[in-house]
Amino acid sequence: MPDTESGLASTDGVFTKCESCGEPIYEKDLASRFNVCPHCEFHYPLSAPDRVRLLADAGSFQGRDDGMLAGDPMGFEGYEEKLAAARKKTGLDDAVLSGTARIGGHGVAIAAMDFRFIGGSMGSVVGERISRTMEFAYDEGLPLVVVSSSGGARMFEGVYSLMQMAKTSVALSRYMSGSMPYVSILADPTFGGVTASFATAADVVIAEPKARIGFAGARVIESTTKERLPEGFQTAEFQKEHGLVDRIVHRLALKNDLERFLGLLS
Amino acid sequence: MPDTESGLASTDGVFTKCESCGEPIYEKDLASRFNVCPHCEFHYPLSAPDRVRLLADAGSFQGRDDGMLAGDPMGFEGYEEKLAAARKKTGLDDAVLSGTARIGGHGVAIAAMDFRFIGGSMGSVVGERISRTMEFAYDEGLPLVVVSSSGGARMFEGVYSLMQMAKTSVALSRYMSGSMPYVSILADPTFGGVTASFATAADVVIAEPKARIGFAGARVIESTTKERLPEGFQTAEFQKEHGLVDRIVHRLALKNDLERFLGLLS
Amino acid sequence: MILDFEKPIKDFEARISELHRLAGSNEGLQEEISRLEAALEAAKKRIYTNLTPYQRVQVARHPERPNFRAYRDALADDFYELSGDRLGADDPAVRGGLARIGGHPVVLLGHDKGADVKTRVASNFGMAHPEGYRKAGRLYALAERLGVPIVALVDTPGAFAGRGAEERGQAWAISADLMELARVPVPVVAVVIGEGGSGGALAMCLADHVAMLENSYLSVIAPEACASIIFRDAKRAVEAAEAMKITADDLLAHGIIDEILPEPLGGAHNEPGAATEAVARAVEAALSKLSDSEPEAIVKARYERYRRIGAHLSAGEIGGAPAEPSLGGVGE
Amino acid sequence: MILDFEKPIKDFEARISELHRLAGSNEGLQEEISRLEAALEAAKKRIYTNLTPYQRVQVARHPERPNFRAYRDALADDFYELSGDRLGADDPAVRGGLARIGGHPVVLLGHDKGADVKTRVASNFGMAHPEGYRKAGRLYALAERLGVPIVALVDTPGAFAGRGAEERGQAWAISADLMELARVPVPVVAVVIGEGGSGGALAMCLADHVAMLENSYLSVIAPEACASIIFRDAKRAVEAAEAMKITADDLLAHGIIDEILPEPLGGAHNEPGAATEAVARAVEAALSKLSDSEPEAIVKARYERYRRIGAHLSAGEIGGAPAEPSLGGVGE
Ligand SMILES: [Zn+2]
Ligand SMILES: [Zn+2]
Repeated sequence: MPDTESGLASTDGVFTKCESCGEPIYEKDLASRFNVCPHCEFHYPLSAPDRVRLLADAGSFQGRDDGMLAGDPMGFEGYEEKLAAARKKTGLDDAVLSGTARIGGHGVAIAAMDFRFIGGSMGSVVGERISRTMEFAYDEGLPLVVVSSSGGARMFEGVYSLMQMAKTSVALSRYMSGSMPYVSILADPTFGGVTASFATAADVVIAEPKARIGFAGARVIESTTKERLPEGFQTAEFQKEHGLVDRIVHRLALKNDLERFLGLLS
Repeated sequence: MPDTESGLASTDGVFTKCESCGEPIYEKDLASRFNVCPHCEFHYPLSAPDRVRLLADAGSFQGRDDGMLAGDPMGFEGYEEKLAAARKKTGLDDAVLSGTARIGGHGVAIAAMDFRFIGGSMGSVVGERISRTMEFAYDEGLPLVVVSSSGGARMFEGVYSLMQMAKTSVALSRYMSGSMPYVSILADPTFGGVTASFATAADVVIAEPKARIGFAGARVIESTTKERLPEGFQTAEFQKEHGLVDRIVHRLALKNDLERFLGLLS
Repeated sequence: MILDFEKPIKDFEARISELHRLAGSNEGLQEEISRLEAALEAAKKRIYTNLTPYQRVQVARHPERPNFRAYRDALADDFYELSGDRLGADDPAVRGGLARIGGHPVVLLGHDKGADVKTRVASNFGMAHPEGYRKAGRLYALAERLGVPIVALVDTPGAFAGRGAEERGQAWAISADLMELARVPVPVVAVVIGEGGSGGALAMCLADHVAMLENSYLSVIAPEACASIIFRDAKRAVEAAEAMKITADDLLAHGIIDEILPEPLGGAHNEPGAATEAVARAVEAALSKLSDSEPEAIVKARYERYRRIGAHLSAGEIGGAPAEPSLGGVGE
Repeated sequence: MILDFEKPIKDFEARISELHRLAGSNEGLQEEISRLEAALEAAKKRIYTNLTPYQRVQVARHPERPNFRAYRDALADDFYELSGDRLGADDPAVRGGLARIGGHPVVLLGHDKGADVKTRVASNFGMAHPEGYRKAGRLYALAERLGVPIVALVDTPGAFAGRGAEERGQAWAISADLMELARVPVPVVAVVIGEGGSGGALAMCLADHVAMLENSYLSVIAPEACASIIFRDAKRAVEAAEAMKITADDLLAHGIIDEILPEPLGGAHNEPGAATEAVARAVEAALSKLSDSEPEAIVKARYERYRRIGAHLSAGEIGGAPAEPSLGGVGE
């Protein structure tokens, strides 16, 4: 089990080794660069709290709907234990943080997913908090920023997880009937029900470099179709080339990019 | 110069020879089948008056905007002569007939283009009469049926011909803000500015069998790109396979097809 | 094709048929036939009223189960088919057009799994490509323009795990359908007639009235895939089907669907006419009910319907949380 | 690249430059240089104020003419580029995004012909594929959603005569853009900065304010193609360009455009800064003027603007038709 937030194993509590370029990284450097390798710029996973720290003006984030916990509507074998372990590991209630913040002085409603929490899967809590964020943004006339990172639906919640696609879609549809902008940021990996609902129906879709984005994962496709997939398949760069992603933005430039966008419209 | 309406040369004033299957056709048979070969079902061009006869309930057609003639806004060499010859040949004012009719008892606004008139090219008269038909249909709450057959823009009218695309688009856009249906019927050939404006922006796009439909013609494409085009390129069947045409309907089944459609919505 | 659990039924049927052949006017055999017929009915009833969730999945997938075409013919007085996404392709996995159902003009669409080997392959076994979702989206927009209700017949194993489908943005296409269904100001009626697999199904059943045939299913993922991911053993699909609560009964109990349409004993494939008739009646009733409402009211009710689905415990509910979690907003 | 009619200018420039090299402090040569400089200015003026329509076409096509990127940089305080049609491709022949122009947030887009061999080929010399038109359409919809004006910079030889463009429905894509521009309830400002070829150009300039640079053109078909179809001789393009009335002067006279933006003597490619500055000022002024109007009023005015363009003689006008045909509805 990885013992650093980036997912990399610590070698000695001080240094770790980059899985992408093989270079040793001083762990504090990695943390201060929001889990981007200082040698090869590879983007490791970023927790939801760190994502908020990355994007929000210092001290501006105010959480909303904290304390909401997943039920176990199907009584699914092992789900309670999974939830307990994920809560312990991440210190979060579920795979999303949400609230309001300022970005370069611009007030926004923001939600950020956390891949460490059961693979960022979308169950009732993710669906509900994302929807409430959209409703709040609509009611208050705020721009909406959602950072996704998800393996897809949370199967443990059965049809409830499928229905979160419908729930977030109706909430987003109402939000889009207003005139405030919605920016969706896709971090590695974003798949399944999240990609097929709120994460792609945005005015602007930004992806982090090399983030894998799609509906079905590459392994599933290869085993289903017996086809060899091309180099770089489903990376952010691939999806941009296919007209599905607007911009690829380095994590450390992301806040500035959002400030530019919000500034243009204000 | 062809001396029958179908474009086929008469051999002796009684019989003609099908260019598609080579069989001799009794000319009266061809006329009674609205220029569809009785042997191979090839669809020869149909004049606008015959098109109206084909589709409208007997005696129901009432022309509108007859007597509108093309100006020569560019003073284009030879245009006046071309117009005079086309008027003489077809007995029409320009490349379109328009008015109201009943189809299976359903009142509609209808316009039909005539390829014999300078290749069914769209100049100011075509643009104006099509637009007036749309406006009338919008005002009266009538379904709209337009039959296109056109080589494209009427270059003799310079930028006016280009602007007929804009004119018919604003008229159609207003029509489409209502809730009455618009059916576009594409006959061989339909190209250029007509395809790129009102002829394709319909609720239902019907094409006659084997009608050639596109923006640029096959010859132009081959000479531009030096590429061999596949068999059947730009035929109605090809365009249906490419998701651009809804239905392919035999000319002799067209009236019935429209009646079904109009009946469904009434 | 005979499913495992259908064996006893098929055996009775075979024996009855054999006795008929031998019987002639032999009265002794007539008695035996009657006895077997009663046993057959009892077996049918016993088996088909006690199907496990996974057995229902098998019935939903039965190759002889009536497909889109059968329901279309039963539902629509006339069906005026439309083709294509208007972008460059026509996906035969999704069919649709204008139709008249019980006097209502509607846009009718659905997944078409095909009817024989050739059409099954052409329609990718009912798994739409992005072009199919975009064709559906075009039909939703048409329904809005003409102001007619949408009737969708859902029957898909799910979205397709294929290279081209990803390259052409199937997630984007499904998302666009969901956004369109969320706002389209006309009544939307959906019936799951067979398989209701994942986002591919949802792109046609975010609706104002959702009915399911008794032996259809609606699931976030195929039971086999769920088992292989969660139990790391695809063979535990039976358990996964059970655990995910994917049957019409479960979904009605959880307030996700509105109605279960009974199938004839032995499943829709044993008596297609009864199944298509049940669907036709249900769709007509739903259309009649919804046709009284204003568009704004319909969209608002649809919003509320989906907005409330979730099994979460809000902060306030947690302190003295009951043993049975109160499923936030579900039911009512 | 030096155009034929630019030769005298280039000759003067070469001789002046040669004399400068020889001159040093030789005062006799200084006089000769001054004489030549005056002659150069006179030649520039003579040539560039008397360009034939076809010569203007050549200037509009000049490879060094400032392109989308140059105008974008001059116009926009910031340009936040967006990519793709959201359907499966991104066409580099059409670029667009959000920008701020003179304090107005806008959607800015245009044809990008590229800047060197590689980018010129990638952008198909400014001829969009269907994906480019659909990218434009997506940007129009975005402008509507955000309630910001659209600014379009037109510079395309026209739609592309290619197999793929036809297979993927370029006519349908252009038509969809026209329909979208016809109804989009935000101000639309278009500037033809170079070539305005056929429907490909129109898909970006059905607008509330249309400006043309002095040496740009707007035509239903390329003069060469017109000549080869009508005169059956592509070499008669000079005549065709003349006959079709495609210059900014002609179009202003016919009431098709609103404004001609002067270029520096010698054309925009000889002094790009002056041309981009002129465009920036014109766009800002148009945005300021249009920003006062209500969306409904803008769409209505746009309707009337295009609805009246035509050179037809109505039945009533024909009886005693004047020698000069009254151009039905044009102008007033
Ligand atoms: Zn590295
Ligand atoms: Zn024949």
